[in-house]
Amino acid sequence: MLLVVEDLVKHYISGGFLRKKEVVRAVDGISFSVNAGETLGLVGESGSGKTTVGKTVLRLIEPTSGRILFDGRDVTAVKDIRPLRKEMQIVYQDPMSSMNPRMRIADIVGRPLQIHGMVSSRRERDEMVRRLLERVGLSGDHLYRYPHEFSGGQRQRIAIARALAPEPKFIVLDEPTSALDVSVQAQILKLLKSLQEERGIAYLFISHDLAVVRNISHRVAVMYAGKIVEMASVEEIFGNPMHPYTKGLLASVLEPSPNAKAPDEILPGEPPDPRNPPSGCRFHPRCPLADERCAEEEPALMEVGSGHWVACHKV
Amino acid sequence: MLLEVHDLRVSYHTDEGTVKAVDSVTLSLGRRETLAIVGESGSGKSTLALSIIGLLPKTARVDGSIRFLNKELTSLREEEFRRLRGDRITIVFQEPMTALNPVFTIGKFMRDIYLTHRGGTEKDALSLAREWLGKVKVPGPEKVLSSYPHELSGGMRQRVLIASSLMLEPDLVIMDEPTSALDVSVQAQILRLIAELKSQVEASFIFITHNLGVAAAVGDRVAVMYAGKIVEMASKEEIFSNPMHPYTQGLLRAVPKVSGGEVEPIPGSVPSLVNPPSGCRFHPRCPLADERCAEEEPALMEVGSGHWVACHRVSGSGRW
Amino acid sequence: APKPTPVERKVLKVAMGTDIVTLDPHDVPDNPSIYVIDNIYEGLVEYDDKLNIKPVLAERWEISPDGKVYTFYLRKGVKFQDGTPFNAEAVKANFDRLFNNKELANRNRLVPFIDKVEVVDEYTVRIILKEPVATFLNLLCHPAGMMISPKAIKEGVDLKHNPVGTGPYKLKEWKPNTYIELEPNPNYWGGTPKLAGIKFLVVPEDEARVQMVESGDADVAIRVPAIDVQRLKQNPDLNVNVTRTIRIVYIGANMRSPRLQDKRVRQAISLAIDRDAIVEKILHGVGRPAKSVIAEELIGFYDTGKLKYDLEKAKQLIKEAGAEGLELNLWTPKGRYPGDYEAAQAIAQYLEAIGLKIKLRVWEWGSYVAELLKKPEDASPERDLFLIGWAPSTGEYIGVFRPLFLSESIPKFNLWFYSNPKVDELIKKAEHAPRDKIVDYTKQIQEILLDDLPAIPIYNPGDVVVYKKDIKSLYYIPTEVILTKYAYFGSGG
Amino acid sequence: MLVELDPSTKKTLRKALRNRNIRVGGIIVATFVLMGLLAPFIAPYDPTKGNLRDSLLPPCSKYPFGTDFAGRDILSRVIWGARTSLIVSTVSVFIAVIAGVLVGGLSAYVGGWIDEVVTRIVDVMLSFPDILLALFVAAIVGPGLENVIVAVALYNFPQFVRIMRGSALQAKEMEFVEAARAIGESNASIFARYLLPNSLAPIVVHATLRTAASILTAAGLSFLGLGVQPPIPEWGQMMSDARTYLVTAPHVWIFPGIALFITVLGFNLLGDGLNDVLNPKMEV
Amino acid sequence: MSDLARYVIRRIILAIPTLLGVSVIVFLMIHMLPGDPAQLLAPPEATIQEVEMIRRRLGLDKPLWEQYLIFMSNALKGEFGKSLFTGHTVSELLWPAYLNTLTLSVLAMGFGLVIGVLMGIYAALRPNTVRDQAVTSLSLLGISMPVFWLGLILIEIFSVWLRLLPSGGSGTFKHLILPSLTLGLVGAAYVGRATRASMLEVLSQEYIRTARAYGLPDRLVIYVYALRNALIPVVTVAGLIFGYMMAGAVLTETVFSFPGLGRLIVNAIFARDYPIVQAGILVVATTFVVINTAVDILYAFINPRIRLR
Ligand SMILES: Nc1ncnc2c1ncn2[C@@H]1O[C@H](COP(=O)(O)OP(=O)(O)OP(=O)(O)O)[C@@H](O)[C@H]1O
Ligand SMILES: Nc1ncnc2c1ncn2[C@@H]1O[C@H](COP(=O)(O)OP(=O)(O)OP(=O)(O)O)[C@@H](O)[C@H]1O
Ligand SMILES: [Mg+2]
Ligand SMILES: [Mg+2]
Repeated sequence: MLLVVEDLVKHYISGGFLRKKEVVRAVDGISFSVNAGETLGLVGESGSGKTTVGKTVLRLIEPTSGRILFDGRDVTAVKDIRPLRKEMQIVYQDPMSSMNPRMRIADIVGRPLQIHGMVSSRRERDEMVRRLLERVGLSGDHLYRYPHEFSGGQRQRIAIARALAPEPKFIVLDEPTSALDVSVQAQILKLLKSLQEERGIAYLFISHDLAVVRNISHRVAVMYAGKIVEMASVEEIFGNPMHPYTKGLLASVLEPSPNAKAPDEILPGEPPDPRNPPSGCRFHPRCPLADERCAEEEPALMEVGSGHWVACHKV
Repeated sequence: MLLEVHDLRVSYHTDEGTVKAVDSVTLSLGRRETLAIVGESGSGKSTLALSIIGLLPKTARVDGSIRFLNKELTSLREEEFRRLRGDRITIVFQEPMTALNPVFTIGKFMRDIYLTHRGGTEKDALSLAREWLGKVKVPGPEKVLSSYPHELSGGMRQRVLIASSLMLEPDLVIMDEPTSALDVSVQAQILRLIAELKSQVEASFIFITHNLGVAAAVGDRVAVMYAGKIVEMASKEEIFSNPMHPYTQGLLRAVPKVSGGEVEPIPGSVPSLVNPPSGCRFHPRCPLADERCAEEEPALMEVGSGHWVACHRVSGSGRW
Repeated sequence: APKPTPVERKVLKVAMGTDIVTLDPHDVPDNPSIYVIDNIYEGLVEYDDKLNIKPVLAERWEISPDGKVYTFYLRKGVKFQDGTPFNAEAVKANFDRLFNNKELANRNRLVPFIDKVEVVDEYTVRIILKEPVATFLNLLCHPAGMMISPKAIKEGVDLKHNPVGTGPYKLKEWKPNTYIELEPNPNYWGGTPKLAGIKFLVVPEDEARVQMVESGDADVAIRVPAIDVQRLKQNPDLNVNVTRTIRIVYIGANMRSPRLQDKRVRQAISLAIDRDAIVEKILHGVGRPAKSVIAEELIGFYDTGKLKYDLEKAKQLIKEAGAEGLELNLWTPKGRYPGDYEAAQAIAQYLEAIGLKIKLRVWEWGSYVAELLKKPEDASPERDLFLIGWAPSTGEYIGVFRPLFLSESIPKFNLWFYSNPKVDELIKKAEHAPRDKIVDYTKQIQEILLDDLPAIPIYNPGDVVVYKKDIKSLYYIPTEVILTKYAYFGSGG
Repeated sequence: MLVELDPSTKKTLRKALRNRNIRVGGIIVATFVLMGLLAPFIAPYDPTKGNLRDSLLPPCSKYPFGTDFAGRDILSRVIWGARTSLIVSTVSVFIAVIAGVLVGGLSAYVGGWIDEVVTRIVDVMLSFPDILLALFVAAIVGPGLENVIVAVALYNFPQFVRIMRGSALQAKEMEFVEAARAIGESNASIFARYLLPNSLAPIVVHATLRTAASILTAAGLSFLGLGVQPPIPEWGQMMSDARTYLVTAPHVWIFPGIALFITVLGFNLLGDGLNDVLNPKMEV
Repeated sequence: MSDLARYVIRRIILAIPTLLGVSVIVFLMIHMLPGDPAQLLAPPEATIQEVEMIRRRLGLDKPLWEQYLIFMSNALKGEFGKSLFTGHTVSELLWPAYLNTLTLSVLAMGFGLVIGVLMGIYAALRPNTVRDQAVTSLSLLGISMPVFWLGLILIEIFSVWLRLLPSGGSGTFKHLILPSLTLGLVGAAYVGRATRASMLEVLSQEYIRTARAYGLPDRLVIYVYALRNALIPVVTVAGLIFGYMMAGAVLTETVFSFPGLGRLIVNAIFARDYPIVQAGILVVATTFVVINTAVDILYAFINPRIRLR
């Protein structure tokens, strides 16, 4: 297993002097693993903690507790994380804001090469950047342009090229296609898949769009209010969803079909405030099946079938 | 017909040049009908909406005709137009976060709308507002009336805006991506709510979205826009079972589905509207394009009953 | 001429430039305070506007033939403003205060000369000097000789703020930085004062003071800029009084500066300065070129004719002294004396014209005085030339020579660190000489000083007082004092 | 220069040249800078030497702006005054910018209690409004050219700390800084390559506007007699000297006033223009 | 505790360290002066014994922190010692001058706010038109105008030519007109710029478009919906400008020989009357901090979202 996450917790504590003290339980004890060359899709509604998971795994955010093992090394324990950065990369949702607007593409994509000593001269670097750009479907002539001179889709390709540059084994993709148009989204998804095939990179693919996750993932974890509520292979999740939340989400998705109609209300209410999550099962106030126990006792994530994990008292 | 838009062209003057955001759009809308407009970003959906409600920025130039309730809106006096807005035509914007004034309560906003158009007393205003907040299923309407926008969740704010837009029983409600900023589960709730309200009110709806699934769920008819033009328009059933324009087809193939299956991207990207491609604007990305497509602009033609397509490669007699 | 008739008892409003510092006459350091004090306090004698001595609290006096014993016969029936009677004991009490209280700024005006003060009878008092001083009565005209209520002295009243004198007016209110208002003293021995009060308004801006008399917001403006004289003279409602003072503004030369050791350099500096131009262009005619180290009005004045403008000679002296290109510092205060800062800049230009290099520095007054009063060994090595003015508030020659040129006065007021035994000797002789012999000594002193030039006299500034035509008996004493206590509003005259 | 400009710089430059504020302000500033630089060659007379006999002459053919009380040519003094004003303002702003950028940038980047302390100190310094801090410094160190520079720099310093800190904090929140960490950039490199370049635009704008304000502050100090000392020609000082001749010789204060006003206007125009070009949306 | 109360208390408490910092700096002033403070505070002709006496009387022989505590406890009582030269207590001189400056600043501020806000709105309603450019140019002229020069010009016009108003002095309302006009015009320029900018910003906000979309009349949209939001930055600028006026009054007061705090401080600097300088600077800075705190608090009333900070 390339990445093993055990009981990861991240609480954001804000407030202080005469300010309301607030604890945001963004990620509240989750465990999962990612195999080499595999894509784990992480779905959940906004605020459920997906991004936090992604960034904590890369130690861009310090976890509150928990263990993260990458390739056998304890990411949270290493003194200097920088050498590890070569092997783990991230692609953000908004490619524009994730690039220094005052750097040229050659620098943006070339910096990781320089930092990790993969090139010895500027010419060598530019040559490699050119190849990377061409690989992600951009013309190598764009080397000396600035990010704002590209369209959204092109920028995301540049971001992917940057992530690819240090030849990582693992990339966190944080909603890489949410800001893109459907037609372009399909291009990026295709690109990501072919890169994975070619280089055996593992992905943690974060998205709120179930259809996209289905398209790209091998396995899927569903997050709700800082917890993983269900985790299984794609086929299982979409073919045999067990958690009422997963079911609700799937029912909320609209497909372009001639006889589509507005969905019947499956999930009432709104996602909870992570500052003040419900007791017991966090989903219980919205759950059609909830009973007293759900309000009191937190269900554990348990394996109910081979590789199919669910956290629900009712399953 | 409630609304008839004919050969509408809207362009913006910018430093980079003239942006032809809406180019020769013609459409009409009957009473109690819902038209869903889909298109990728920058295709001119919002511009079309804003030109109908008369809120285009000063840098915009409008040509063509928009007839609503037998009035020509493009030449309407501002004061008269203002009286239509909020009363006969209303709009719900995409961003519920920023669409409400942060320093005033919901109650003040709804009351001001009522008093502006109906006059009457504050009490009437508030009781109507309360009633409508109830209809959009806001829990605790009384408390919401005295809340500031930041005290409400995104879904709640969008419900407030929907209540505000329906409160005076308008003839036309434009919804510009009202659910795009919301979570899937909340989006489902809002769509459900809209579907329910549609049966209760007399209004017609123009529902703008970039999500084909959403368009399918709410629209009676669906118009597909590309680069400022309507490239295809038909009833929901027709357009999803029998898409004719290569762009519509491409779009449908590019959308990932929960039911699975591979996606097929459309090559290239959305063109610049300052210098749009000659001829058919889709031709550089179109798998079927030939020379004619690069030269001659296809007109929107009715190829079947109520099914309109703008493509040289599709004719009334058949399709590719 | 028909005698002017009093028309109205009004409050006289006097606009002056700065607030006063104290109302204690024995401790007063500045002119504005004296303007006010003069209305509240009286001395045994006082100056008139020609610097003649006239009796006030003393009706008459006798001087012993050896010039050492002064017997004063006091005015009877005078009461202090607190009701204490004025008498010989009161006089003694005042001198005792001067003798005993070493902190009083003005004690040295009198104390060094006096041996003792004796009460002869209730209205006779005798002052015995250590040595004869020809100008002792002049010294007594200084506020140091004013009489404070002995009761107030004894009770330790804060005299700075609570004056108790015998004068025609008494303090009503002192609002710092705004005004000081006086009201009539109903028990004044000289009869009811002719004004309903006097209000000294603090108006720092020159222009504003002028405007206030023009607009009638004030009756008198003190220290009016010379440049306005011509214009104001056109105004039929105003009297423009261009007065003389006994102040001389010097360019001091630090006699210990290595750069100024050569007498010829100092002489060249003196010759290089066009004093007439300075008076005409900077003082706008209000003032006179200095003719000597003391003003023409003072006893003992002698014109040596040495202070003239001779560029050629100056250049030649510089050449002889080998001082071409010599760099000198020139310091000046700003706004302390009429035209000080402007004159310093003009002088810098003149000195550059004879080949000196001048580095000008403008000081603010407080640090300037602090610097200049330093002991020679502590003094800044940059002290070369510095502009400074002096007016003997006693109104006589000793008040110049003694503090400014006596060796003993280093490091007090002998700012140029001038030490010449010959001059020391002559000054002492002059102090004790009988009146008619004074000039014999002072002439020699002036000859030497104008040759040595420790202090190069530049000009003798005038003062401009502007007041309403209907104000009568407003006097200007050349000791730079404006005397308001006799003033009244009247028509005609 | 044969440096090839990249298209984006070119675009900004083109935008700048089209901006009317920048054009007008630039011309004014350039004129005054040239005036200051070339003062020895273009001033008709020595600004520190005059003929007392010619004092307070009204404008005439010999002295186009007239003469002051010492008979010095006001035109020459106005020309030389440009040099003084520009030296005081640019040097003090320069010092303040360098110090402010370093302190503010590091404070924001390092964060924690250091940032807290810096913020507090800056708050305290900013509690001495405007000219007061300069007065405070003048009260301690006395007047003089160098001291004015110090006083004005000290006043400008906390402003740049605050601006730099603000924009560095903003930049720090930008995703690209995190992205830089994600590719393994070192702290120093993040500061130099990412934070600094992205914080400079508001600094440049503010520095220009502060130059304008500093010219005013310095002139104000001199006007109060706490600034540059004579005979160095300085506009505020010239006006202060002229107060005595307010009525009789207004030319003495009018010309330096006009020069001061126009110079300040020039820098303000330039600052506004730069703001339009460099920080669209953000108006100071 | 409500959000509002919490916010207000927090703001007030946060002002305290700033005020302490200010007081420390002001206190340290005489220790920062080159030379021995006792010597500096003594009159020039003072003897060594007198200097020692002063040292003891002013407590300069005590440890620094103790001196500071004494200084602070006196300052809190409004006592700042005595003027070195006139023997008046500092408060006797300070408070009337402060009142004058405050009157002047308040008047100028009122004037500046009214003119500035109106000008700013007027310009923002028609951006990039002639009238906007006129307002923008005018306010640019205003902020570029040396305040003392403006003062001189106003004197030349109103006192010298027209002989309408006094060129200086104090006491009547007439005396306040020119100085407050001078300060107010410059203030109006700053306020005008701030109002225009913030109004433009607000008018481009979504919620303004929403208000228009619901047919609300322009008056309501501009003067209620937009202005309330636009006021927030204006209030900040106004707070800063008020401080600027308090301090910038130095120049105006000098030009118009107005007996305010600024002049008091400047004259005290010249006279090296440090207790006055200290007290004056402390009072202006304190006022400034207080005003800015008040502004912060005002925010919370204008904009409920700020209470959460
Ligand atoms: N730096 C932070 N400080 C405090 N709270 C934070 C911080 N970052 C995130 N949060 C909170 O933590 C929770 C989880 O945030 P996170 O960004 O991980 O969610 P997400 O699932 O990625 O949501 P989205 O779909 O909106 O991106 C949210 O409630 C968010 O407000
Ligand atoms: N105020 C404006 N000035 C200049 N160009 C504009 C303006 N508003 C929109 N445009 C341009 O007009 C075109 C159409 O924009 P519009 O907002 O109508 O698209 P849309 O279909 O609503 O897109 P989205 O899905 O992103 O909301 C775009 O190219 C856009 O950049
Ligand atoms: Mg996220
Ligand atoms: Mg849109």
